[in-house]
Amino acid sequence: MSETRRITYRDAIREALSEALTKDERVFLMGEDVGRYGGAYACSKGLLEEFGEERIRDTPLSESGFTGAGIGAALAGMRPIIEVMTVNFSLLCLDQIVNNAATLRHMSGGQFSVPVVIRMATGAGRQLAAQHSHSLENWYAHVPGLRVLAPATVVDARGMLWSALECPDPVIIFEHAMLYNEEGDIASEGPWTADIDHAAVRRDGDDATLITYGGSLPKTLAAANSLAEDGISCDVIDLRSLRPLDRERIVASVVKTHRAVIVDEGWKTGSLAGEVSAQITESAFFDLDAPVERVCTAEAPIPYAQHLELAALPSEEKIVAAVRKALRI
Amino acid sequence: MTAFRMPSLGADMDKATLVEWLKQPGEAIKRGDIIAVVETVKGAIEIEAFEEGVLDRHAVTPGESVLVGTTLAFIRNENDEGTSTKAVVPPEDITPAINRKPETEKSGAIEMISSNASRTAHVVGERKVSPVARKRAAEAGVDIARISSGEDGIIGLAQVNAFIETGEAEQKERTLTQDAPPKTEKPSLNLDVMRKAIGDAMTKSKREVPHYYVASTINCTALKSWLEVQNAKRTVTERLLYVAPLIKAVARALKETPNLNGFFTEGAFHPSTRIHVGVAASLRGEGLIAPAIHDTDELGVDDCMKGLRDLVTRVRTGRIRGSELSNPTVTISILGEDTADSVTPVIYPPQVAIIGCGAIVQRPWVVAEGAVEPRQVMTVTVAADHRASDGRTAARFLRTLDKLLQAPEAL
Amino acid sequence: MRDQYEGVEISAEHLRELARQMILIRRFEEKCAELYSTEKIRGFLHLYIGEEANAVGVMQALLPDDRVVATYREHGHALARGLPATEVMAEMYGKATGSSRGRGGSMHICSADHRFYGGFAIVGGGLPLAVGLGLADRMRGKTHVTCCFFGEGAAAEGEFHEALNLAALWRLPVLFICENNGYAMGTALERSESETDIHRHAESYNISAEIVDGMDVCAVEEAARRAVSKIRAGEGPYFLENKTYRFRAHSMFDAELYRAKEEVEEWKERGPLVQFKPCIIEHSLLAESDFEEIESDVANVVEEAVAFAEAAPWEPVEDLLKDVVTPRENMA
Amino acid sequence: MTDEELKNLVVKALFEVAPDLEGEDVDPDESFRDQFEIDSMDLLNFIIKIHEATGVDIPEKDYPKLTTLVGCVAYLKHHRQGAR
Repeated sequence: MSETRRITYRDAIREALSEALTKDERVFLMGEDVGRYGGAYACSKGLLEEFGEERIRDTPLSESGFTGAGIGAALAGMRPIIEVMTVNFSLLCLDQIVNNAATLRHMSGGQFSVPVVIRMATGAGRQLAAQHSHSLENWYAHVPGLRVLAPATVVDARGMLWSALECPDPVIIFEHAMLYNEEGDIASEGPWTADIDHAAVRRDGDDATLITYGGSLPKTLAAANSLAEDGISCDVIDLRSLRPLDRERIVASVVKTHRAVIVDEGWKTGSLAGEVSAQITESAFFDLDAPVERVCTAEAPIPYAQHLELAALPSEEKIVAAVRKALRI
Repeated sequence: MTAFRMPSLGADMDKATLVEWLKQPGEAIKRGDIIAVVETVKGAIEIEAFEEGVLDRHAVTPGESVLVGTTLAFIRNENDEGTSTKAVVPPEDITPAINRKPETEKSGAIEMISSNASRTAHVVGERKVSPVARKRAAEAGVDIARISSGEDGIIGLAQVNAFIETGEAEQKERTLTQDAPPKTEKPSLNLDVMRKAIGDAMTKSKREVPHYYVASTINCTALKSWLEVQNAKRTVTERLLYVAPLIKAVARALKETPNLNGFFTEGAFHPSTRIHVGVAASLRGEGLIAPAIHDTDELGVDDCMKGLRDLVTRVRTGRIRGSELSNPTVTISILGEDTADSVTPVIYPPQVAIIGCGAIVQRPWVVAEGAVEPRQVMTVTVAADHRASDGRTAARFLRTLDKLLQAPEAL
Repeated sequence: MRDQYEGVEISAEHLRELARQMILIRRFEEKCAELYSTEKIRGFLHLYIGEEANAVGVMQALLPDDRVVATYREHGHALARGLPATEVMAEMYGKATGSSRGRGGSMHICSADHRFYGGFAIVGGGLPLAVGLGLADRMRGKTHVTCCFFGEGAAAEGEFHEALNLAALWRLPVLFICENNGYAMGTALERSESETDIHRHAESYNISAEIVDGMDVCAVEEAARRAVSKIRAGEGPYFLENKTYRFRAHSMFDAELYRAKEEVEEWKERGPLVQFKPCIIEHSLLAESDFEEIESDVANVVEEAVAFAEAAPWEPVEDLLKDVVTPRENMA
Repeated sequence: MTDEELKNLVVKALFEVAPDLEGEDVDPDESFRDQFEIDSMDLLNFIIKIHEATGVDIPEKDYPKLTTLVGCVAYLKHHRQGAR
């Protein structure tokens, strides 16, 4: 990588969209307010002018309708990118995603494939209260037939979209709302594809393995930095793909460090953190030196008041405490 | 946050059953506060805290039998405040006890003892060992049972590695093989268990500690007269027994002969700068315990008396504190009136000396110019550990004691 | 039956084909009911008997490149679309040579070759998908029509309304066929819809709509041809409400407590074959012997389908996870 | 205070000092020391209890009179009257 430039996560998504629309005429973007408004999170700002109404398609507020339409269009050979404004609204199109997109390939005996990409914002942290703060990545990661991605860095945000579009199966991309303003360096010149099959090791360490994804990565790295000041070194694994999970990389790290702490903004019960923990127990039990720790969101709807919201969510302090507990110090 | 652990109250204590919590979560804890009552083979013992803080949560519930070193509770210290430990460490994550006793089971002495006895094996079997620690130990050919747990009662990788690295392995192995007494513990009465515990400790002492004995008969007439005069002046509650000035005198004499006061551990004698005289108290046919009067040498005779009375009262009611049992630096065994002329006691390891006092009896005594007169006398026998001292030390101690007892008013 | 049908070829050959398809569906499904009773077929089995004229009539208007989205009551649509009876029957059996390799069963008959996207078993779930198929064709400038079948029960689902709105808004080439058989499973139309004229929903979304006699195969074909030609001309979606009736229970395990036997008997008198056959014979287009021939041919086809299904292999269990997602190593 | 009441008082004091004896039959004529291995500290505590319960001041020289139940009752009866 010779030269780099600094952009935001939001710009990375926009660049990726623009690139995809330019490279492949089968690609189009469809969703609520993606056109004239420029996207609820401004990820598609300016694209309407560049690509026109047909390919930057504003939709009515009918999540099931336009998501199903995207699935249908993919079935017919297009490469639609569906933007569901947030994961909260995606519950209205669960039927289309779970009953149709995820099943068609297998249910048809391999005759059909659904190369649709569905992007949605996820997560809490902006005092949007209970109905706009869900982290339900685990619901989708539960479903065979889907691929679920969570870009946590600007580089991944820039690269994952194209990699997802190249995949012949339905791909759900979760963009944590708190990441859009994050800045990062990316290569000045492409190609900007990202590995969507493997977890990434964001930091190397020997004392404990921190496993996280998406919006919890910055908190987890901050915790690892603070622990490093006390001489505790942590592996930080960014899952990147929530389905399938990169069991191999998780296990390799735990075998090295003997302790695992999973940071997941979902509620603990039935969480992805629970799945990761189970995989560790299945594949690295005899290498564990402490019970697997989970730092998750408190089991309550996300409250509005800032102090309550912060108390509900994983934090650097909670992650540090969990690591210390796993290390028995 | 610190872990409050099941203390080791004696060389022969490996586990105990929690009887009752005297401090509840949220209560402030001062150094020396009694936190809980535990049932040992020697009866109920009050255990105390050695630090300041707030009791955060219990980790063991009454009825549970746990190994020495198991975390019983967590104490939140001042520097914990601010970090929201409560949110981070959910209460269900507390270290569970090794052995859970059905709640319906009463902790009556007989039931307690019999269930304890039958449980010993799996208490040991259920020690908490992390999977990787178990694997590492197996790879190194180390028996996990020989490894001490960490402060939280868990054997982790760190404990196994430390064990392997320090070569502690071989050492422990030797001790263990020598140590293993025939374990024929079977359900029985408290009495028998107590007797067995004493037996085990004394057998070990006799086998391992090279005892020597030195004795003197001391004229106690001055002591008795002084007491008589004192007590005549005092109200019933303030009266003294001769044991009080005697213990005080012993403590002062020990100050002159430090090689009789301390512990023989890890292959070396470690004299103690403080003097905690353990007073052997009989449990009316059920055995003997020797709780300490702390810093005996610094107490006045009246304080010694008060301490003694308090101690005996609590021995009778089964409320002895852990530290009182665990840290005497020397022991005194006083036979008392109408018993026997002398006693040759056995050292209670890791202490290095025990002082046996016979009854004060009237005997012919050679006074000045060779005349013989009746006098109140007492035979004092010192049993001491030859690894820490020799006969001359004990003889010097007895001479000093004699001198002190001739001037009881100065004690 | 009327005498004249605009755009429908009233030739002996064509009428014979319509008759053959309807009789095939009828006999095929009667055989399915029998095989279900002997446990050769399991799961849900929703029979189309009584509604044959709808699938057969509509399919006449479609070209091979057009697309079909159906419901869980789709054996008739599959057969009318030209899927081999052998593969459909093997799918009923759950065999590897079934149209969906045995993974779909009765409710999910699929064929990419026939652009038959399958039975969708969530009521209303197929409609948005059909909109998307239409959208793709529109965006690529194709003149294909996507034909979407559903029952009147779907009109109570949100997806029905979302799909009609989108199709109309974007003027998509989708033919919506509402097979109104009067019952959403066991709930009568009047008991589930505030607006019992389903086509009026379509009108409210500015979609051209008409009511069709779903028991008259030629009437259905006529309406479908009219609709398809408008759609191909770029006039946007079209909606047909076909009044029809199912003669058998909703699925095999159904006591039919919700409707009177007399009502069923009344509808049977208007059955698609009951009307069709005497009318054609009367007009001397086909003779009784033609129908005997058709019956005999169809019996052979059904027998062959059963034999094929019986003899077909099971998909190996090792392939259970095949085609859940595309294996990544296959990706360039 | 009747003899019976005094007897109960004495036994109660004894059991308070030595709770492990609670419920034992007390032989009225045999010394506590011989019956129950009461030592001098127990005896002292016992006398303090008697003193606290009755207000009777007991000089050390009288201790030997208080080593049996009968002795205690007689002593207290006499000295309580004297105290009035």
